[in-house]
Amino acid sequence: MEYGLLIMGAPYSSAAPHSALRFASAVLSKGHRIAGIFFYQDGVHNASSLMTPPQDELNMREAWIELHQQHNVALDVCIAAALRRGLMSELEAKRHGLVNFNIEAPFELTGLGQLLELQQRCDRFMTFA
Amino acid sequence: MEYGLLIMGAPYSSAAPHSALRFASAVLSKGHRIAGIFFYQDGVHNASSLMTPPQDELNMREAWIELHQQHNVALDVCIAAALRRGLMSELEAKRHGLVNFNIEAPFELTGLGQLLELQQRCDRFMTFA
Amino acid sequence: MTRENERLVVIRHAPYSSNQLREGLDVALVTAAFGGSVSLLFLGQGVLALLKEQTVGAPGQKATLPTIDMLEMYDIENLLVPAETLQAFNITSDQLVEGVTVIPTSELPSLFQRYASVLNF
Amino acid sequence: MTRENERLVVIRHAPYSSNQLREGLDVALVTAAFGGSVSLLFLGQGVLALLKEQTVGAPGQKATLPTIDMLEMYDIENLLVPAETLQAFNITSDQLVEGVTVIPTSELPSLFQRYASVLNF
Amino acid sequence: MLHILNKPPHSDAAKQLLLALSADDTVLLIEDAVQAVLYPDWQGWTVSSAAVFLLAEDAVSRGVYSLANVKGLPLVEMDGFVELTEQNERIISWY
Amino acid sequence: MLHILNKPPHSDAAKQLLLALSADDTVLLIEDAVQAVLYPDWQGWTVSSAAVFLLAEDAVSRGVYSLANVKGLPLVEMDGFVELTEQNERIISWY
Repeated sequence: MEYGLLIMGAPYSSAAPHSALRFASAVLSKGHRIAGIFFYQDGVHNASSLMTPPQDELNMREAWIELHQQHNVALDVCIAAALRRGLMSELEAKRHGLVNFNIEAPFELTGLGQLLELQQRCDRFMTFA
Repeated sequence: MEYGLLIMGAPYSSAAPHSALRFASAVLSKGHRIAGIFFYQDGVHNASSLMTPPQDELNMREAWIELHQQHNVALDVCIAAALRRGLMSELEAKRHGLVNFNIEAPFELTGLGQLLELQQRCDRFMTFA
Repeated sequence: MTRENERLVVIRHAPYSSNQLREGLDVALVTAAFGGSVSLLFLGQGVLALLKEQTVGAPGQKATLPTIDMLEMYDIENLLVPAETLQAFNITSDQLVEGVTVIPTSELPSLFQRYASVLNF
Repeated sequence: MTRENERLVVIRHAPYSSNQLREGLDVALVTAAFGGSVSLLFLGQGVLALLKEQTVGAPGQKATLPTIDMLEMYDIENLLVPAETLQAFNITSDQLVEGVTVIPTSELPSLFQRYASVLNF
Repeated sequence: MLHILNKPPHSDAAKQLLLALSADDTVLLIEDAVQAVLYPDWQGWTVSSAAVFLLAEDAVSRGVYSLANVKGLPLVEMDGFVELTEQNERIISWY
Repeated sequence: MLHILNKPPHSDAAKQLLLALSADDTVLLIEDAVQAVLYPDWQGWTVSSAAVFLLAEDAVSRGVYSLANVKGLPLVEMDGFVELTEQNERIISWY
């Protein structure tokens, strides 16, 4: 089956990303596919390339990237929720006259339409918040 | 009197920064001083120089900087809470082999000792979370 | 009990205290903008978004009420509140904005069964 | 009712579900590391940090119990829980880690009056 | 002592505040705590002789200001908030 | 329909879930919701004929696993969580 996930909690502040990651691994190892993960609300912080947890804690961003690399899972980040919270790609940074940025591929900034499309396309759609 | 504030909520996700900012303005206009503001837990997001809210919403980081410039309020950010959540200064970025950064002066990364010191030094110490 | 080809967006958080309410409403607005049909259900703290006496918040705080007023322009006319929520908050329906439908609490289970897509905010 | 030159750190959030508990304990540990005297009060959800059967969480999730065990090394020996919290959670004191003092709920107001510095997490 | 509550009147935070309250303490309700206006029988209005105030601008933004006025509940402006902190050496936030 | 609850059993989210529950729905308790093990009289255990499961690894990390076992409550591993989502076309999270 095709799964889609909506994640709305930030790493280190919410258990939602941890639960979602564990669930995603279990889904994939049962032979299902994950079409995409959409990061919304405080979930956009999962994409921060400046996230630097202590050595004995999981780097959540790296875990998502591994999921993308091994299973081709799309990692979409809501652009409006991201900009407000201080997360932007190089392109958006330029557009706003900023030098620094903290969203990089495979994370993609996108609109809410992508979330609706993901929900419609998947056999199963789940929220972790 | 000398006030110290502890802020533990993120802008746009919590009302705490708004309440703290309004309170700070009122305190200052009554002739008191604010010795320092300490940003901890999700409050560290207040310092993000990449924060880009829509035009009709307050840019909370700029509001804190204005407070600093006009009233010499120290803006301290807990370094451990910040790094974990993807907030770092140029110095910390270099230390971690990263190019980008999103904490700049007048915000300063510092340790929890600074929080304890602030609480002891002030006549009034308040938490907004 | 047919599954309507409609989205149900559930609003469960209060205005101002977080962005959850606003970003939930945004999903409803985008659904409508893409031509989809959407109903809004207000549960618990979410009902506070419907109090008609709300005004703009403190300086720099964006109010919720203008977004609620905007729903009609997007043809989102199905604003539902269960009677239980009003009772729990001691709110009467005349304290709410125009166009809210109070539904019997006992209809909530069938309401959730009826929609193909439900998003809880 | 003297105001002890001590800090009271109040832990009110559950382990794992947020970082609030961990970052609250960090403040207690740093207070002690700087030579200050600190007491910990566990209220509501915070009491769950004291359940002795807690183990490490899912892969990558850091457990809270090792930090609780560390408190003693920092000479933080005053771990307080009001009886009301235990009752509310149906928890008995033998389910908790060693060294917790159960205090009568009626003593909470005077406890808060006693400390010069209180930090609520 | 001044207690500041910013969560709804039936939240865990509110219950904990009520357990910690001394008779001569003061309580200020801000943000979501102004919902207490909707509950005439909220324990905080009666549990002790503590004075309970509401932050006016939060009552306004959340649509309960006129109800608070009708009920004669004590509202303070932001200046009054500052005065409460001047009068109380120690301030505890419940969130 | 599968309902996933991750907040404590007396939270607003839990109350809302119980109002929305149909008799043949399934409930999975994860994260903070595993605290329901501590409350034998929680409404969720009795309110309908809905099946209620606990996520084992969250019960373990939060120290209520052995109690859940003693009480004979239905625990599922992460594989079982996936199976519940296979069996239910629609999944609603309460948080």
